[in-house]
Amino acid sequence: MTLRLSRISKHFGTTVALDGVSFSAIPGEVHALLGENGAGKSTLMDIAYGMIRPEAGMIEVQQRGGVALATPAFASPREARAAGIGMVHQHFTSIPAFTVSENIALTAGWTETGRAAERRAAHIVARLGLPLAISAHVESLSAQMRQRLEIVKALATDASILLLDEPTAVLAPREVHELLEFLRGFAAAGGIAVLITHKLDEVFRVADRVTVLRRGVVTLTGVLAEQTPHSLAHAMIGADLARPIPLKAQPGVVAVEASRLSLTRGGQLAVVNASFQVRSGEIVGVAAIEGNGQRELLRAIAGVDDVVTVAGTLEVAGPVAFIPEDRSSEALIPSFSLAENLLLGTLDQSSWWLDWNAIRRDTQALLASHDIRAGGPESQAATLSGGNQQKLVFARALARQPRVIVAENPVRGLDIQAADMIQERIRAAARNGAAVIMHSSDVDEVLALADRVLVLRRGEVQDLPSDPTREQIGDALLAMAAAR
Amino acid sequence: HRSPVHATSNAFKVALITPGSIADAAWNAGAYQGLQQIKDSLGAAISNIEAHTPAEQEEALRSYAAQGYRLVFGHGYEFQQPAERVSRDYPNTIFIITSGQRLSGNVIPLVFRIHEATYLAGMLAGVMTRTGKIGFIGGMELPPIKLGLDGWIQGARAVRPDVQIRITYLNSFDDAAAGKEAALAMIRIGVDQLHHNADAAGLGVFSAARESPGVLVYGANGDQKSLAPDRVVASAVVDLPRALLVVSREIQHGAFTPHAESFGLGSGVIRLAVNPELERLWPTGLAERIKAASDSIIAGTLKVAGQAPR
Amino acid sequence: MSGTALAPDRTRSLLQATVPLGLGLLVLAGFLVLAGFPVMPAVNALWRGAFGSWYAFSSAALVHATPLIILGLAFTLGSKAGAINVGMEGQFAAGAIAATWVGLHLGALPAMVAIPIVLAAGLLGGAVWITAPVILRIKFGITEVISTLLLNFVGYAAVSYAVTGPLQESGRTYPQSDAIAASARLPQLSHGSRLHLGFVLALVTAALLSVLLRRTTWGFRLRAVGAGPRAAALTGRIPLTKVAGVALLWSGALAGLGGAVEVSGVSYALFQNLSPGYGFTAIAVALLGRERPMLVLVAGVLFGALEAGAGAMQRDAGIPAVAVQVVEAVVIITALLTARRSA
Amino acid sequence: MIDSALLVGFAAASVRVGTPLALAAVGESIAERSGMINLGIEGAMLAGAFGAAVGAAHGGVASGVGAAVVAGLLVATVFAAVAVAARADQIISGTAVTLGATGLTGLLAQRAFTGGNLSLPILPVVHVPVIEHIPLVGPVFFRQTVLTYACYVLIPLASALLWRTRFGLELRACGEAPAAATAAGVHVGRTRALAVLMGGACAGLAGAALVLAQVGMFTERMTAGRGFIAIAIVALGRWNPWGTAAAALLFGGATALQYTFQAAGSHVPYQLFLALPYLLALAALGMAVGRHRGPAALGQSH
Ligand SMILES: Nc1ncnc2c1ncn2[C@@H]1O[C@H](COP(=O)(O)OP(=O)(O)OP(=O)(O)O)[C@@H](O)[C@H]1O
Ligand SMILES: Nc1ncnc2c1ncn2[C@@H]1O[C@H](COP(=O)(O)OP(=O)(O)OP(=O)(O)O)[C@@H](O)[C@H]1O
Ligand SMILES: [Mg+2]
Ligand SMILES: [Mg+2]
Repeated sequence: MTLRLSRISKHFGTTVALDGVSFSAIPGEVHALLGENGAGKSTLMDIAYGMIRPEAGMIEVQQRGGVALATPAFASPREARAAGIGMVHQHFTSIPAFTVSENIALTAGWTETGRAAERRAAHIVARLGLPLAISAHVESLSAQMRQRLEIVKALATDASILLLDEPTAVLAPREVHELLEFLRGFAAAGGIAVLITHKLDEVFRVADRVTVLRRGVVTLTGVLAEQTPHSLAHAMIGADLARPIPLKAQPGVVAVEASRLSLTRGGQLAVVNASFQVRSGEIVGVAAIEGNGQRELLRAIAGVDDVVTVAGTLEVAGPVAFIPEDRSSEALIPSFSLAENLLLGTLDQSSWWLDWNAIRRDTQALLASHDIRAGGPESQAATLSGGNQQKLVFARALARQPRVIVAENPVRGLDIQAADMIQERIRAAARNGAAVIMHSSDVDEVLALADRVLVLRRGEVQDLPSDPTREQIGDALLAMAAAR
Repeated sequence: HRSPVHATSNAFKVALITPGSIADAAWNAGAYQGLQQIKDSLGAAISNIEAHTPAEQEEALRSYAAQGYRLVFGHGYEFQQPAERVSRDYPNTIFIITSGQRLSGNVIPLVFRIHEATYLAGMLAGVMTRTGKIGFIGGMELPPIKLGLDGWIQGARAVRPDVQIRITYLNSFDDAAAGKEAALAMIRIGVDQLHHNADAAGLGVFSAARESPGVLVYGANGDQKSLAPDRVVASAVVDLPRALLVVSREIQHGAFTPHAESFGLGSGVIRLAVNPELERLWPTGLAERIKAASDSIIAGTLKVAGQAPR
Repeated sequence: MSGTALAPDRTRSLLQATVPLGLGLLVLAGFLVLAGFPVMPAVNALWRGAFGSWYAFSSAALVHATPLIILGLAFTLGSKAGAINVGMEGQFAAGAIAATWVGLHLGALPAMVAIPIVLAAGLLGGAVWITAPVILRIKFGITEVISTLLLNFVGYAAVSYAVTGPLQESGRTYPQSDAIAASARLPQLSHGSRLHLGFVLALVTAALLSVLLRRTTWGFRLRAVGAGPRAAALTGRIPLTKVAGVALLWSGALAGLGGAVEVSGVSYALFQNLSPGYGFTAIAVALLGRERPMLVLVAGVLFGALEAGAGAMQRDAGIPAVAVQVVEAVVIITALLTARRSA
Repeated sequence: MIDSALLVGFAAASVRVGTPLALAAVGESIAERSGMINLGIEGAMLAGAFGAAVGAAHGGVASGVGAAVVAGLLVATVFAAVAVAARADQIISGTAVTLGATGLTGLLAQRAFTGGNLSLPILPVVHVPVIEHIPLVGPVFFRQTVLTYACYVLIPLASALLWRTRFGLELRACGEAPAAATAAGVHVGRTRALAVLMGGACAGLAGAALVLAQVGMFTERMTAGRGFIAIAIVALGRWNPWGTAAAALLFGGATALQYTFQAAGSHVPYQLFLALPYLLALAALGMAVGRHRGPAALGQSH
């Protein structure tokens, strides 16, 4: 049994997501699929799973018995499942109001419901060795349990081909370890596992073969043993990146001070007893695995969203600029014009009567000074590319001359050039005296930017000494993991 | 904008404005029938319109007057005030307000003394009731409806002073299901004689009676015995077509001097339509008592009190 | 640059307004043919009833349009902030009751004082009527779609109670109130026409709302909450429930104003069936006007003309009045579909 | 003795009045579980009533019921085409559909039923052998028309459909998270359209209950807002058929109560009784729904 995708092409609007990509995986292997953000990894797997219909190419699945299935596209995930494919999506696809067994039944296409479904689900969970509370509602599960459910769902149909799109992003090291072990066992039993991840160490721990995508084309495919981290990075990025040597600013006065701070959100404790400072001129990176309290901490500092301080104190100098994670729903209003979106970020400074001419002039100036490619102040935010949207968000935030900048995943989804530009802007802001606290789910991104790193785990903060090396952070994370 | 009357031919033009649908099988349908007869018998050019709100009602009155209609019926008390406002500008048009409130220049009220007929129906109910409880179901608490109710109560009390009267308003002339449930609710507490005045919604009352042995019904406005031949004792009839025809004829012949047109038992427009099938249930002597009461009312010796429109 | 971008946009708006209307009329013609009515006289009557003369246009079309415009603006105001007010019938009734009550007690005051008081009473009545849905939405997260809808029926009962109880005319016979004080009535704009000051008020309200939404921070915050609630809260730091609640309150108040204008401009007294369903038709008006106040104004006039024309159609060609409801339904649905297409 | 008879009578009336509401609300609860809030069921119900009248006039009660279902389905099809297929705003589509159905039934009724009130055959009350003699329950629930019994069948059926079948699971998934449902291979549009059609068929039946089980004739606008009430009832019943049926019974009880109060000669203005069911529903919404939320994607187009 093999999975073979041949000469697959797909574009979204003007973006070419996949350009004649061929990919194949054979029984018994864990196949790592690598690439930068936007390289097309998810799109390729979504095509294999019948979520997206490609414009060209062929999908072939060779069954164990020798029966071959070849189709230009699966009409729906149902067909893909029937062909023995299961998928763990990059985003959660479970329904919070449903129970675990209902979610499994839905994805697996069972006709049983209620008790019968619970029995069957319990059986599967036991067989896979991935324990889950079968009759619990998903909304009551932790992020880790939800991720486990995603895997159980994918395997519930006895899939022999398992596609996993960044399943480790939200997992703690021990759970990552368990998952990788599971994948090894799955492959050893004759299955195919395709694993998408951004973490090279995981790749070297688990994969047999590797394929690298870059801007919608395959740049490398082969046996992992022949590769080095350097060769993989080269294939992903295209060249050894000459990153500018960051100019460091001198830390100044304390702009953010937390002492014995505990935060809750929706009644759940998110941050416990945290004490730290951020000074003007420095960039503090928060390293954390998703769901460990970093979101609540940053939003508490920014003073947005329903985060409640239950103990301790938090002092933040104003004005604060906040760069939320999801720019299209949290930072911008896509149906509004650029001028209106600029106003949205500066409402507290505007008088009751709006001078649109002035706002438009300011917008125009901002577009020019930050090299934002857009039709003009009157064009809709929705028409901007992702990179330009993010540049606008930053330009708007910096225009307020903030004393504190809080940023979540500031370069997610950006290409290398745009990402570099944003990072340089952040450094420049720090040099000009802003205190910056930022989080990225990618530790390397944190490293690239931060002067100092806070590690957040289960709501507990560990403050690393300033100017940490990669090894120091790694040690800190490992030490914390080992301490458990 | 006031189109000159002489511009049209000197055909007799009659318009009817109803406050509801002419398919209601009741108040509005009766008037519409009258309009048809005016066309057939008098050769008039006719037109009709539904006008539900005060805004539409005034607009309709004005439009017809402006188009040179000689006679405009506003079918309901609610047309009185707008008609008075409009009439000042159109002295050549006669506005007739059914159930109207007062005579005012060329605005003529058409008064139906329905309580004279419901008085007789009430007498019948007072005699026929075994439980001593009689019920009335009204669409809305409107003057013509309360007037009929007044007559019904007086008639019943005249023959049985201790009779108990139950009253329910539906606040709807359309919701027949509500009419039926209201009737059944009365029947449950022992009411065995039911009168209604709720147009289409009142039809539910007949449906309720058909299912309830021993319950008798008294129809309103039209002769409604066909709705429940073995339950309907009598109906208090307002012969709307005839009333409309009578006034129209007077006006067409130019014999009309403005005065309030009032129809009672003597006119034949208001009458009690008895269901002959059920006359066998009448105790001996009842027919004579009814006849006597009717004669006294016509003669003016028996006065049925009621909030008759001024 | 923006000038060239605006022109095709405006043409498109116009197209989006005319296509549904055209289609609605086409469907009407289809029905008439099927039902065996003469089409040309009907269409002719429709036109004459709506636009045939200044009298028809001002006294029928514009008088009809006035409450539709005010209620269309009321819906727009809520909808801009993401709150759907389907209870405008109830608020209209409440506004009418309040205006009547006040209007009956203002005999001594000059019109300059009396009229503003009557209109303010309408605003207040509508706002009071929508208070419960606002609280239910804020405190319990209960959608205003259901709560405002339920209160329509309570509103109908309240008018019925008012005209048979506390506000009944002094003769205590008819289910209507006495006429309100002459000084509390909206003056007519020209002699012989029924067009009253309420239409001017509708114009002013539309212009005011347009300016408020476009030119003030208040309006901008309101629009932001409707267009992008997450971004409004996180980036604009706008309190969502409060802004949406206030918008809903004003939406109710405006619908109440509609009731007050109908009483003081047209009926001069409270009656049971003051509204033939303005509260629902106005949703279509708002939609057809693409929720832009000045376009809502135009859509309101078009619907007013349609209803005036429907009257003439019945009068002069014998077409049942309900036919126009079918036309309106077709207009709304086509408008929905064309709006979708262009989005 | 008299008191218990009164009680039975009142309770039976609650069931009778509640029947069309329950029929419409059970159907609407299916639609809402799939994420579709359909204000057009007022129109579907009215169309059902009209269909029932026309069908019964020409072919007896059975064809009346059949025609009612077809009419309800037709109206729901329009709503599904606009709100599901074209993804237009559900509230506005529903309003438009009701407006259109009101106009159309009025128009057709003036053609079909002018010239006298046409009295239709109506559904007889069927006494269910044996159980009708159970004290209280028997005479209240088992001396009704077949449409009430249909309701007894539909409630568990709908409940089973939603919670015991694959289709129900998919349907609820569409109402909770259409994107996740898509990822699981569910055809969201098709599922929602089917749910809306089921709601339409039930609303048609509700119309038939009004005409054939209660009144025996069609009048314009005779549904008098019952479809809108059904939508409130669905929320009251927390979007499940049993709860919905209970809420319908409660509302039926409140309505029956107001007739009983009026008939008993209370001095309270009758308008208060008229408003009572709606005020009760509003209060119950505030208390009962509280934090219980409906389907997460209710009203969102996909
Ligand atoms: N539904 C869509 N509409 C428009 N563009 C899309 C869509 N899905 C993906 N894209 C674009 O296609 C390209 C490939 O996206 P894809 O999600 O496959 O990237 P990826 O390699 O999975 O990235 P990441 O590591 O961030 O998940 C990107 O430029 C993305 O913006
Ligand atoms: N909906 C739209 N309407 C009009 N123009 C659009 C729309 N979406 C994208 N564009 C334009 O198409 C071009 C390509 O957009 P796209 O999102 O693919 O950019 P990109 O290459 O991903 O850039 P970036 O690296 O900044 O994300 C941009 O100039 C953008 O302004
Ligand atoms: Mg991806
Ligand atoms: Mg991009």
